[in-house]
Amino acid sequence: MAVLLDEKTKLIVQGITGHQGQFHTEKMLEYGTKVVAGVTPGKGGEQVHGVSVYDSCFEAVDATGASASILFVPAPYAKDAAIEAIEAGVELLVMITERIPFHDCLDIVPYARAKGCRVIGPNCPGIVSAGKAKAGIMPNHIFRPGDVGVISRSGTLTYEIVNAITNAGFGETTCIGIGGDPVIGTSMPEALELLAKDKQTKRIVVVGEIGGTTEEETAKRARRIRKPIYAYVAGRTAPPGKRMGHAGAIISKGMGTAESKIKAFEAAGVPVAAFPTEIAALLRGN
Amino acid sequence: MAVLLDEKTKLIVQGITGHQGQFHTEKMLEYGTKVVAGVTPGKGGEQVHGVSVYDSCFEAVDATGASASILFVPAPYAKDAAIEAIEAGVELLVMITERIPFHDCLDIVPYARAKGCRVIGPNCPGIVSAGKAKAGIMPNHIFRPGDVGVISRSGTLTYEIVNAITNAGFGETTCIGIGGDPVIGTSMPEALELLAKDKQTKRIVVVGEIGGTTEEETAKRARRIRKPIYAYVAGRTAPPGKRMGHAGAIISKGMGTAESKIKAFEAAGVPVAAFPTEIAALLRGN
Amino acid sequence: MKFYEYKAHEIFRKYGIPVPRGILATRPEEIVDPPLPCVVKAQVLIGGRGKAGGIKFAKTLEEAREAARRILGMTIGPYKVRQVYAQEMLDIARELYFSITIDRSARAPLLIASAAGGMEIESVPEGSIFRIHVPPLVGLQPYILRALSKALALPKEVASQVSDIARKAFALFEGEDAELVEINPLAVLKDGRVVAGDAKLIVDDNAEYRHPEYADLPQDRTPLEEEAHDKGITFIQLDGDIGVIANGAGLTMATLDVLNLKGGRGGAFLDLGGTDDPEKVKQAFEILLKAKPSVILLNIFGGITKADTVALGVKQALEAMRVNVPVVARIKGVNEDRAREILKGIGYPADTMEEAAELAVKVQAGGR
Amino acid sequence: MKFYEYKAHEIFRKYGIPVPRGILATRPEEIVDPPLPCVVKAQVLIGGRGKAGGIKFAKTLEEAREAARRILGMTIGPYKVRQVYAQEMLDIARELYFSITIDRSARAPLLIASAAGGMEIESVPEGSIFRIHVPPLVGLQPYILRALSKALALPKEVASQVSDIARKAFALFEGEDAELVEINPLAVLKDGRVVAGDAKLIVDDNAEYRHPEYADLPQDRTPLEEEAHDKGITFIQLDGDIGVIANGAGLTMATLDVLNLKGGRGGAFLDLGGTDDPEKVKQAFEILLKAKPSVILLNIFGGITKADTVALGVKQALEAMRVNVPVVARIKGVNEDRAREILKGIGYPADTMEEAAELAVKVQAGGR
Repeated sequence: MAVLLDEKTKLIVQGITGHQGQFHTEKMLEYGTKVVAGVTPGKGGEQVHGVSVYDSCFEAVDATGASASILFVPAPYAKDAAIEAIEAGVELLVMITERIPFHDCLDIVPYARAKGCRVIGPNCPGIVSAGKAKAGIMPNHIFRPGDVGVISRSGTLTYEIVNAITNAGFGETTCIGIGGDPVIGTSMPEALELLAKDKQTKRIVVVGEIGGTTEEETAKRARRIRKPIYAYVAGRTAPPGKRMGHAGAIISKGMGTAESKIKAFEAAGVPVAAFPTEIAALLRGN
Repeated sequence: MAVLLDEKTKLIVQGITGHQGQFHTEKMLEYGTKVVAGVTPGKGGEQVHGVSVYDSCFEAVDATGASASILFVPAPYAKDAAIEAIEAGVELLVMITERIPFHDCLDIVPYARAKGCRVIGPNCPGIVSAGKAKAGIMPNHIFRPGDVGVISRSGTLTYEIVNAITNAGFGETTCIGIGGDPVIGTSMPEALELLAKDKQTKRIVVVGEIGGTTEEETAKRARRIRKPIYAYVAGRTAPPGKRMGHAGAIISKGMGTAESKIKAFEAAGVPVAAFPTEIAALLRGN
Repeated sequence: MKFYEYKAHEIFRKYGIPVPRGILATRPEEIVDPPLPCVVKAQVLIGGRGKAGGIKFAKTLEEAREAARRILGMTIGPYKVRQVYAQEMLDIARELYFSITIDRSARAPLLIASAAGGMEIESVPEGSIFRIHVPPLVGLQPYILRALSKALALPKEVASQVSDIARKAFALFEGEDAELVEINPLAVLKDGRVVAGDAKLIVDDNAEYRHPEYADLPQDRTPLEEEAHDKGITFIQLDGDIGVIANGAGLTMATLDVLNLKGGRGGAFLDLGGTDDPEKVKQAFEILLKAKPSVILLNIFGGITKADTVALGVKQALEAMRVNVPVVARIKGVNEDRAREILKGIGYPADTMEEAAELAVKVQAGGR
Repeated sequence: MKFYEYKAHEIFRKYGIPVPRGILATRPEEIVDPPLPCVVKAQVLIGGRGKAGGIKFAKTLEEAREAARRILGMTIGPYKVRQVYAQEMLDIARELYFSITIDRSARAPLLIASAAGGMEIESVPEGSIFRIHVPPLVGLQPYILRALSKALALPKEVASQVSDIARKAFALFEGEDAELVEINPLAVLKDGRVVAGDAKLIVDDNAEYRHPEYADLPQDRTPLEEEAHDKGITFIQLDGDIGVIANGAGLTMATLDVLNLKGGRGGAFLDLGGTDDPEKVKQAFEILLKAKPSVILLNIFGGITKADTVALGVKQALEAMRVNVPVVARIKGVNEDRAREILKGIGYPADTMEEAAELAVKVQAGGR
């Protein structure tokens, strides 16, 4: 079992003919993902790595019965593409695109929810169900099927941590990169609930960072979950008031400090790793 | 059993201090409905027939735990009141108000759906679960508990038909006045599904009228339902192109004729009464 | 609310949608410096004016005035033509169809387009009609316009103009509380421009309070219907001789149906609505009386309405108008006995609506 | 994006929100006919200017110019004051607080108000803060404004003005892609008018493409940060002496954390992002070098990024800048062996980020 995505999920790639779209379509195919169609307006009829390109999501979904979409469309066009995918009936929408104005996400995310479509991201590395399928941009080789579920607000830091988990001899069920923006489709506590319900997932690793209060909310939720949970929080030495790359990663007005998050996790019985690789040691301890 | 509403449902009345609000609050209380609060901005603290009035839905819901609301607010303020009720968390919103611009309903209805709130109406007589509770303006004395579910786009015509059913010795489970406007919260086929699932409802009476295609869609749905269904359609002698009072009741461009609706019902095995009171004879026949 | 063609064009122009230039005239001499050649069109609120001779072409000012002279005063359907619109003749290369309306089942605006324009959309084969919903809550997105352009196989320059017009038409649809925005033909001119060849607009009556500027626009109502409308009463004039008055749209329609099925002919249709005010009943009844029915069929299922109040209003109206029309009355509701008492001598009482309808037919035929 | 006070006021004015009159000046003589009495305020993008002496009162033109003379050129935090704003002094009866921001958990705009205004909202007791969400998809409804007025116990005339300002502020929040619209104090004047005493605005950087007019507004960045920003690179100058460069916001923060935990002091923070272009790596590296770190800690978890591309960019930058800063490099990714080869002689290779951090500290201390 896995959450959100597995080897049967039929995926379309929006923005498939772009640089990123092409590159990651190949990698997703290599990982075994059922990439059944691509979408780029005006490029219908082309092929990308053997995948047929359509002019619209409607055509792509009609032709293939796809139920999921991954979005590489540039930020100014992302809202249009997202609403199109939702209207075309996809149930899972993974938004890789970064730098989408959050006011657009204030439309996309509630609308998706209204229509029963789950959004992951934006500004995220996507999802990998280890050994099954990938809807994302994470490197293929770092994953190995196992029983650890991973949730992260970050991109490369996730790779670092997954790599550490795998190198330590463990493996993953599903790794969910929820994204670093202020308004995202699936929050950290929501992702936690998903993995908590997954039978194959025996323990969960949560990678947080400064900014917002989602880690604190996650810690609260963690109290009611009977699986071991481990956390890492990036930014404990970041200067307050500075935007650390992610629009989300900012300590302002005393909110969202690493201290507060670490305290919340520890109070909820969630051990927090001091260094990213320490996650492996924590897993070993159990 | 009953659908949507029963003797335990806690109801608030929006616009309780108005003429209609006051009058029908009394009638609903007489029918045994748990009217737990009223809302009129600026009149918080007053009482109407022993029911406490609050300034906002939030206060009313917080104070009473109400899960349903009935709305008597004049059309220009109805959207505001509806969104407030939805945000305050009610799960059932009965909109009695007539003459609401349908563009407002294009916001209210999808938003309510997004938030998991069921809307009945607008421009409707409301709901009665016979012998249990009323969220509406239908006359109390015409109902008697029984096994007939009733769905109607009309107001007084519904009373006529319910009266005929009751006088013939039958009784009702829940009578749903879905409303006569082009954009309504619960369509006729959706109401049919609700009653089809209700164990106590053994047969269903559907009261349609000219305009739109909801009766045709209902007929299609009726084919899959194993309970006897009977129909009446008003407007078979109405002149085309004229608006017959209800914004919905118009035959335009050959669409929405009574003939088409009657044909659809009969093709689906749903007997259609020629006169309103004939419904009773049809029920007796089974 | 419906709009005369010239008025609809004016509103389309306000939203930046290109429409042909034109001049409105109530007398031929008012046509000065018209765009030439031009089409002179009768301004009426019903279709079929072409067949009735209400559309004429003109190459010169004199021809335009002559056309106006022949059209003004003409009768089309029930209407006398009081205004003509002399409109620029377009040099059309291709005619498309475009409209926005609502889909009741989907609870969403529905955009309809076709590469086959210029004719009634009902006569366009289903296969060449493109339909797409505008998602409510988030509005018109570019993918909708791309899909439209593709479905109609529009060349790039046409597609961008059509998309722009569609965007503006949707803004109009929302901004003006429209029920229907229809552009037919959406004309591609020989010079490449795309223009709304004809523009039709229907606005939700219920939204009138948001658009007070539309309140006084003439509608396709008879004078009596207009009077009723001003008083907030739903009243429709029909051909028959038995006036039908009831409360509630559904019940009124059902009463008309029963009457017609019983062999009567409904002559007017009046919905009292949920009123309980004898003054309003009186007003409504007076309007019905002005339509000179030979018999009146009154059907009130009161429920909450007080039957005696209604009866009182009826009695007062008959007295005030000094007329003596037989009233077949079936009144159910609170105090229905008192109602019978009040109508004694005026009305023929009935117990059910079927009985009432039969009685009305009999009375009309002089049977009682 | 942040806005100078005078600029924020300008935008508030555009949305019809009443703000005090004022004059912007870069030299004292530019203050001509100021609203008197007035407050002369330093225009800087950080708080605390009052304590720093950047706000002075003036009753006459001469006093205003004198105040400007003393404030201009002053240093507040890291910034030199280049502009002052001479603003009408308000005759305030009562100070409220009002702001709109987003609630990340609720994915909705959050409206915050308090009857206790004029101070930082953080110092207002929780019990006197009113919070309400604006439902996304349907926007600001009147019930929200009623609830606000009631929570703040505003008298009727004040309530209607506050509601009007709130509506306009929400239009601004949406129209300008704002992250924060803050009015503090929202001043009730002695004459009964309600005015935005001070207006703060932060706009989403990601929405810059929709607001090209904001592109050139000065921000609170050092010149080097500004240069990086123009090149689309996230770069932040810190106090320490070890430059940190990594790819991805999370990993860069984690690297800085590990370095600091291992006893080092991060001196600058550069996020390479997802780039795979050696030219962009070179540009980024050059900016880092300009900050003159004594050691550079490079941590790339490539995954998909090619390690040799990054190494090449680093090498080219060092050569172009002709500097010889030790680089502790930990590069994971495709072709990592080739990367080691390229950096031979320049860098100190490391295998894990912990190891790299320790090594950087050692190198900085002269240990290697």
